[in-house]
Amino acid sequence: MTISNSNSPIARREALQDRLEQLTRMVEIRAVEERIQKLFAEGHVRGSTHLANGQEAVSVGIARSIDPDDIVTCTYRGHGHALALGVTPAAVLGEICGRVIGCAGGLGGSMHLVEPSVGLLPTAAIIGAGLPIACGAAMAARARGNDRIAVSIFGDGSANIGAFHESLNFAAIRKLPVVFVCENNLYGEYTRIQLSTPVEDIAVRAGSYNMPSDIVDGQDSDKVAEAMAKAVARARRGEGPTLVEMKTYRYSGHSRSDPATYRPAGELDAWLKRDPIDILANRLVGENVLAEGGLDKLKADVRDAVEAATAEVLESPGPALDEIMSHVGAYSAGGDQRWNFWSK
Amino acid sequence: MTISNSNSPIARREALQDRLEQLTRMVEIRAVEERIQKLFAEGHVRGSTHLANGQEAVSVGIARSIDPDDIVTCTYRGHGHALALGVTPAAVLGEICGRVIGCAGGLGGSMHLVEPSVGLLPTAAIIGAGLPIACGAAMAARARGNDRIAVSIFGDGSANIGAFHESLNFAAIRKLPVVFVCENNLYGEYTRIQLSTPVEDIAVRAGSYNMPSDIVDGQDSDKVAEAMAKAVARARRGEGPTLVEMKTYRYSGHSRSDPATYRPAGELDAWLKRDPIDILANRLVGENVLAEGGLDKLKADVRDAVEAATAEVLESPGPALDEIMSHVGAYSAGGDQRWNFWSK
Amino acid sequence: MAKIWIRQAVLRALDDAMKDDPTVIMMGEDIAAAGGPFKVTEGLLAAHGPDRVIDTPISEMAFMGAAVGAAVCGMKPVVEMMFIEFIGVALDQLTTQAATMRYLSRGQLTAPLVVRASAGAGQGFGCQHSQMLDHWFRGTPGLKVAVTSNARTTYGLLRSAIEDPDPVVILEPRILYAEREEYEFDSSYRIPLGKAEIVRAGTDATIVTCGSMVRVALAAAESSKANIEVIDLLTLWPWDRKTVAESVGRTGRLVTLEEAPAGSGWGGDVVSHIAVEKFGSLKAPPHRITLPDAPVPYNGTLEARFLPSPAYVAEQVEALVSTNKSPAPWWRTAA
Amino acid sequence: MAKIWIRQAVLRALDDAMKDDPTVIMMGEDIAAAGGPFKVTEGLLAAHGPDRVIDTPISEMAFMGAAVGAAVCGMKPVVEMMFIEFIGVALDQLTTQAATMRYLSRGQLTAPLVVRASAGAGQGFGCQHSQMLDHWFRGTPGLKVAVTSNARTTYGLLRSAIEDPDPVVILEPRILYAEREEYEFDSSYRIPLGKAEIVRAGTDATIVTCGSMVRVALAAAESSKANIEVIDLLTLWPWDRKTVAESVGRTGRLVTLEEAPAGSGWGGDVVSHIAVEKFGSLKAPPHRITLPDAPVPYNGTLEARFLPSPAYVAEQVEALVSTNKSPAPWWRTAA
Ligand SMILES: Cc1ncc(C[n+]2csc(CCOP(=O)(O)OP(=O)(O)O)c2C)c(N)n1
Ligand SMILES: Cc1ncc(C[n+]2csc(CCOP(=O)(O)OP(=O)(O)O)c2C)c(N)n1
Ligand SMILES: [Mg+2]
Ligand SMILES: [Mg+2]
Repeated sequence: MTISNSNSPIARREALQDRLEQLTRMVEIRAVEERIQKLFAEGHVRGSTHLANGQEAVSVGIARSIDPDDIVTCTYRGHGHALALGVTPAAVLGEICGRVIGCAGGLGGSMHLVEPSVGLLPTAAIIGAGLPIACGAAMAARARGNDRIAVSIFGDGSANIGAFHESLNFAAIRKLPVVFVCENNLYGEYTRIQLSTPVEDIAVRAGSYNMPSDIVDGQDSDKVAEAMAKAVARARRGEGPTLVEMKTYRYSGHSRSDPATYRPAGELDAWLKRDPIDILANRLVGENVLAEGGLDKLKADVRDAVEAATAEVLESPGPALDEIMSHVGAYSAGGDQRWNFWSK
Repeated sequence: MTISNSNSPIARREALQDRLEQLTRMVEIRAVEERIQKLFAEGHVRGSTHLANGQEAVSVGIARSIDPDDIVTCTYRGHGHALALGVTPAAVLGEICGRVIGCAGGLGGSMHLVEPSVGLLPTAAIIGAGLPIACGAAMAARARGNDRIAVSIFGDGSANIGAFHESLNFAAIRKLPVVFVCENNLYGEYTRIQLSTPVEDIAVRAGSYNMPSDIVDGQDSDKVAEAMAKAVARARRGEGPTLVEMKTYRYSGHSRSDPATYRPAGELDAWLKRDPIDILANRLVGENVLAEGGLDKLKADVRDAVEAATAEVLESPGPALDEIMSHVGAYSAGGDQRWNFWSK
Repeated sequence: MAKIWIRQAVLRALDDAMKDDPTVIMMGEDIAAAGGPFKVTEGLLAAHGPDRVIDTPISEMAFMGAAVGAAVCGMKPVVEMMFIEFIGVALDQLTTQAATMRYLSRGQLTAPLVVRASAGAGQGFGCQHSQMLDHWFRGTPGLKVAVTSNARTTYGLLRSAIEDPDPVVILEPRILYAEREEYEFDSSYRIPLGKAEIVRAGTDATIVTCGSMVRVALAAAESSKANIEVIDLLTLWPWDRKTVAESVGRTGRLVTLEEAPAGSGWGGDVVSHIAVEKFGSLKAPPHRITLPDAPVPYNGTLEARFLPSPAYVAEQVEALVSTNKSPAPWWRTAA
Repeated sequence: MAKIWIRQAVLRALDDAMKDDPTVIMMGEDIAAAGGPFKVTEGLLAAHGPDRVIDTPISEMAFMGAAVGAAVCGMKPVVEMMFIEFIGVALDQLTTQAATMRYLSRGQLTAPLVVRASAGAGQGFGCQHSQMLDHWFRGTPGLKVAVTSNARTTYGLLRSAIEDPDPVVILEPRILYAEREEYEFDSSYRIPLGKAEIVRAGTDATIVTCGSMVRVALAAAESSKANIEVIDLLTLWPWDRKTVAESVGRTGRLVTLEEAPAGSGWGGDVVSHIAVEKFGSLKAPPHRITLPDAPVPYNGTLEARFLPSPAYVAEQVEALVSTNKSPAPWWRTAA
C-alpha cells in the first residue's frame, strides 16, 4: 500500500496497472470525497463542490486504460477523475480549500482541477465545454504524428447541449482519436434523465454520427477498463471516435447542500448494493490479491493517508495576493512557463 | 390564373388548395428567383442573396399543408417559402431591393423576409436560429389552448449545429407541436454533405430523440404535402414533433456569385431531369387540370406578372431616413403596432 | 415591516407577475420541481402548474430560443440563466434574434422576454461562475439591461421587466440572495427601467454604482470623512443620464464603482458621457473603481481583495476629494 | 510597389505564418476547398494540405473549442468566423475557456489561438451580418482584440496575433477585402499588439479610430478646415494609452470615431481614460462619433447615412474645434 503515498502524479498513474492499487485508488477517491464533505462542513470549502462517490469505478477504469500522455477533459464533477489520473489527494484537497498546495494553486477551486503531467486539462465549469476541447487535443496529437488520444468525460445531462452534438459530429467526420465517455448517473442536477432526455441510453445518439458506441456497467471497473481499451485501441488505430456510456450513480446529491430528495425511495439502496469498491474488492479476494477482510484495513490505511494529506493542506498557506495578476497573459506571467506536451 | 394576382397574403395562401395554383406558385417562385438574379446583375440588390430554384416543390408542398395560422421559421434561403406561404412577389422583390414596398420595408433585405399574417416570422441569417424559435411558437400555441403548430425549415448543413440537437430534444421531451423540415439539398455552402456529415440521411438523427421521421422526395410537391400532412396531424393531435427530410437540390450556387464548380459533372443535369415544376405539370395534365402544353403559357403569364411586380418595386421609394430609428424598441416605435397572433 | 431574504423578493415578483398575467411563463434548469438552484422559484410550480413553470433540459440555446419564439407569439417568457456565464453558449438568441425582432418586422413583432440570471463574485464559485458580463448585452440596440441591488429593487425591476414590451436582461447579484432585510411588499410597486436612484445624498462626490456594489458604496460613504452621494444606476442600458448629470453637477466629482474590469465595465460609457456634459465644471477628474484585469480568484482572501471593499472605496474617494487627482488602483502598485 | 487587394494581405499573412511555423493550422467553414467565402484563404489548401487547412461542418462551438484544445496541446490554430456574429453560438469557448486557460493552470497551459472574422457594415448584408461586436471580447482578462485597417496593418497584426502566446481576436472589416492598394510585402513585418499608430499628424484635434473608419477619418481630415491628427488604434484591448494621451496632449481635443453604438463602443473606455489623464488640460470636451443606437439597415441609402461619412466626421470635428463644444449627433435631430 505504499504506492498511494507517492507524490508524483505520473508514478501514481503508472501504479494503476497494479490490481491492488486499482482498488486502493477507488477507496482513496471515496475517502477524499468524504473528507471534502467534512471540510465543507468545517468551513474550509467555498462555492460549491460536486462529489462523485459511487462513480469511482468509472474514474479508475478510465485512468488505467489510457496513457499518461493522453489528454483528458472533464467537468466540475472531477475529483475522482483527477485522483485516478494521478493528481495527489493533497493537490485535490488543496485546490478545493484554496491553498497554494492545490493543483491550481488555490486560484481555481473545486470545479477547476488540472495536472498537465498526466494529461488533465483544467476541468470546465460550463456544461459541454470539454468535448470540443478534447477534439482539438486529438487533432494536435494527430498533427504531431503521435498516437496519443483524447478522452472527454461528461454527464448524461450534458448530452442535451449543443456542444455534445457538434463535437461528436466533428470528431466522426474527421475520424479523430477521441473517446467520448458519458457518465450516465441518471440525474442532471435535480432532474431525472427521463424528464430531460427522450431516450434511455445516451449511447444510441452515436447513430447520428455513424459512430460505434458501447454501454457499460459503470460500477465494475474491469468492465469499464475493457470497454475503454476497445475504444482507445480503435482511436489509436486511426479509426475514429467512440461513444462509451457508463451506467453509474452518484450517492450524494448534485452539489454540497443537495439532500437529493428527488430520488425515488429505494433507488440509492439498490445502487449501494452494487458498490464499485465492494465489487472489485470481492473480485480481488477471488484473485488472491486481497486477503479476506482486507478491505477494512485498506480503508483505514487510506483514510489515514487522506487525513495526513488534509493536515498538510490545512497547514498550506493561501496563494499570495500578487497571484491575482500573475497568470492573466504572457505579459503578466514573468516569462513563459508553459507545459510542453511534446517534450516527453 | 387570376388567383396569383391577389395582393393579400392570406388569399394567396388559401388559393394554394387549388391544384393549378400549386403549379402556378412553383412557376412564380422560379420566375421570382430568376428575376432576383437579374436584379442583382442590374445592381438593385445589395449584400448577398440565396436562391432556391429547384426546391419549389418543398416550399409549395409545405405551404399547402399547413394553416395560415401556423407559425413558420426559416432561413435566409427563404424566398420560395415566403412566396408559397403567401407573401406577394412585390413584397419579396421589394425587400430584396430595399424598398418601402418590401415585406420589412427595405430594412431587412434578402435574408430577412417576414409576414405575420401568414405566420412567417422574420427569417434568420444565423444557422440554427429558427429551430428553437419554432419550439417557442409551439409552446405559445399550446399555452393558448390552440391547435396551431409550428414548422421550422432548415438545411442539411444546419443539422450539424448545436441548436438543431437542442431543439429536437427540447421539442421531443415536451411533445411540442413542431414539424422540423430539413431541406437536404446536398450542400451547405460549397461543401458537399458527405464532407460535413457522417450519415447520409439527416432523418436518422430523429432516433436520438425518440422522434418519428420521414424521408421524402422533395421534387414532388404531392409527396411533400403527404408527408407534411402526416407530421402536421400528429403535431395537432398533441403527439409531438416529427423530423421530415426533403431530398432536394438547388440549381444555383449557394449565393449570388457562386458558380458552384464544386459539383460533380452531371449532377445538376440529373436533377434537372426531375424538375419539380415538370413533375407537377405532367401530373396536372393527367388530372385534366392543365392543358397539354399549357405550362408554357402559364410560365409566360407568370413571368409577365413578376415583371409587373418588379416594375412596381423599382418605382417604390426606399424607406425614409427616420426609419433607421423607428423600430428599435417600443420607445422608438410611436406606440404599439404589434401583431396579435391570437386576434383571429 | 417583515424581514425577508432577497431571494424571496425574486420569488414574490415572479409569483405576482404570474398571477397578474396568464401569459407569463418561466423556463430554466431545475426551476420547477426543485424550486431553483438558488431557491428563488420555490413553490411556483405548485402554484402555476407545469405548463407555466418549466424545467428544461441542459440546453440554453433551445430554451433561450424558445423564449424568443414564445414571446413573439404572445407569451411573456421569463428565462433563468442559473449563472450568467451559461448564456455564452446561447448569446445569439438574445442579442441577434430577440433584439432585432421588432426591427426586422418594422414594429409588427417583438420579443418581450426577460432573462434573469444570477451574477457576480464573492462566494468562491471560481472564475467561470463569478462574472457580471453585462458588457455582452449593454448597448445592444433593442435590449435593456438592469441590475438588482436589494429586495425592493429586485421586486420593482423584475416586475417592470416582465411588463416591458421589449427584451430585458435582469442580473441578480447572487451574493444578495441570502441577505435578509426589511421589506414591505406592495404588488403595485415598480421601478421604471431607465431610471436611477439617489440612495444617499452627499456633497463632495457622487459614486455611481449598481448591484452588490451599492452596499459597498453605502458602507464606504458611512465610514468616510468625505460627504458622499451614492447613485444606484439600476438600469445599465439605457442608463439615466439626467440623474447622474444632476448629481455630479451638485457634487462636482464623479466616481464609478463597477464589478467589472475597466476594459468591459459600464463606467466607461458613464464617464465619457459625463465628461462631455460637465466639461470644465468638474472639481476632479472622473474616477473609475473597477476590478483588476484578471479572472476572479477562488481563494477567499484573494477574492475579497479582488472585489472593492468599503474601506478601499472610502480611501479612493477620500484621495480624490482631498487631492482632486485620480488615485491609482491597488493592483498596479501591488504587482 | 505592387497593388494588391486587401484580401490578399490576409492570405499572404496566413500563408507566410504557415510556412514559418508548422504548428499553425486553420479551421473554418469553406476555407479550404473553396478558398474561403471571401477568398482570403485561396490556395492554402493546395500549399499546406488538408491536415492543416481544414473545412469544418457548420459547428462553431466544435471548431472554436477544437481550436482551444489544439492550442493548449501545442498547435497554433487560426479559426475563421465568416461573419463575427456567428460566434454568438460559441462565445463560451473563447471568452470563458480559452481566456482562462492560463489562469486555471497557473501559467502552465495557454490557448494561443487566433480568431479571425470579417466584421462591420457597408455592403447591405443586413443587421445580422454587419456588426463589429468587439464589445463581446474587449476587456476579457486574458484575451486581446485588434482590428485591421489596410493591407499593411492586416499583415502586421495577423502575423503578430499568430505569434502571440495568448488568444487573440482579429476583426477584419469585410468592406476592405475588395479594396486595392499599394503594398510591398515584407515577411518580417509585424505590428506589435497593443501599439497604436499616428497615421496623420495634426494640431487641432486627435481622431482615435480603427478599422474601416480609419479611411473615413483620413478623408475627413483631408477635406477639413481643421488640422486633424488621426490615430489608428489597431489593438482595442489592451489599447495604447500612451500614444493616445500624448497626441491629445498636443492637440488638446479628443474625438473617437467608432463603428458601434455608443452603448457598446470602445470609445467609452478611451474617453474615460483620457478624461482622467488630461483632466483640466483639454480645450474641448472629448467627443464620440458613433453609430446610432439601432440595428444596421439593409437599404443602401439608409446604411450610408447610418455609417459616419467623411463629410459628417469633418463637420463634427470642425464644430468641436470651432466652438469647443460637443456637437449633437445627426440622429437626435433627425428623429
Ligand atoms: C452551460 C451550462 N448550463 C448549466 C450549467 C449548470 N449545471 C452544472 S452541473 C449540471 C448538471 C449536469 O448534469 P450531468 O451532465 O448529468 O452531469 P453530472 O453532474 O450528473 O455529473 C448543470 C445543469 C452549467 N454549468 N453550464
Ligand atoms: C452560425 C452560422 N454559421 C455559419 C453561417 C454561414 N452560412 C450561411 S448559409 C450556410 C450553409 C448552410 O447550409 P444548409 O443548412 O445546408 O442550407 P442551404 O444553404 O443549403 O439551404 C452557412 C455555413 C451562418 N449564417 N450562421
Ligand atoms: Mg448526470
Ligand atoms: Mg444545404
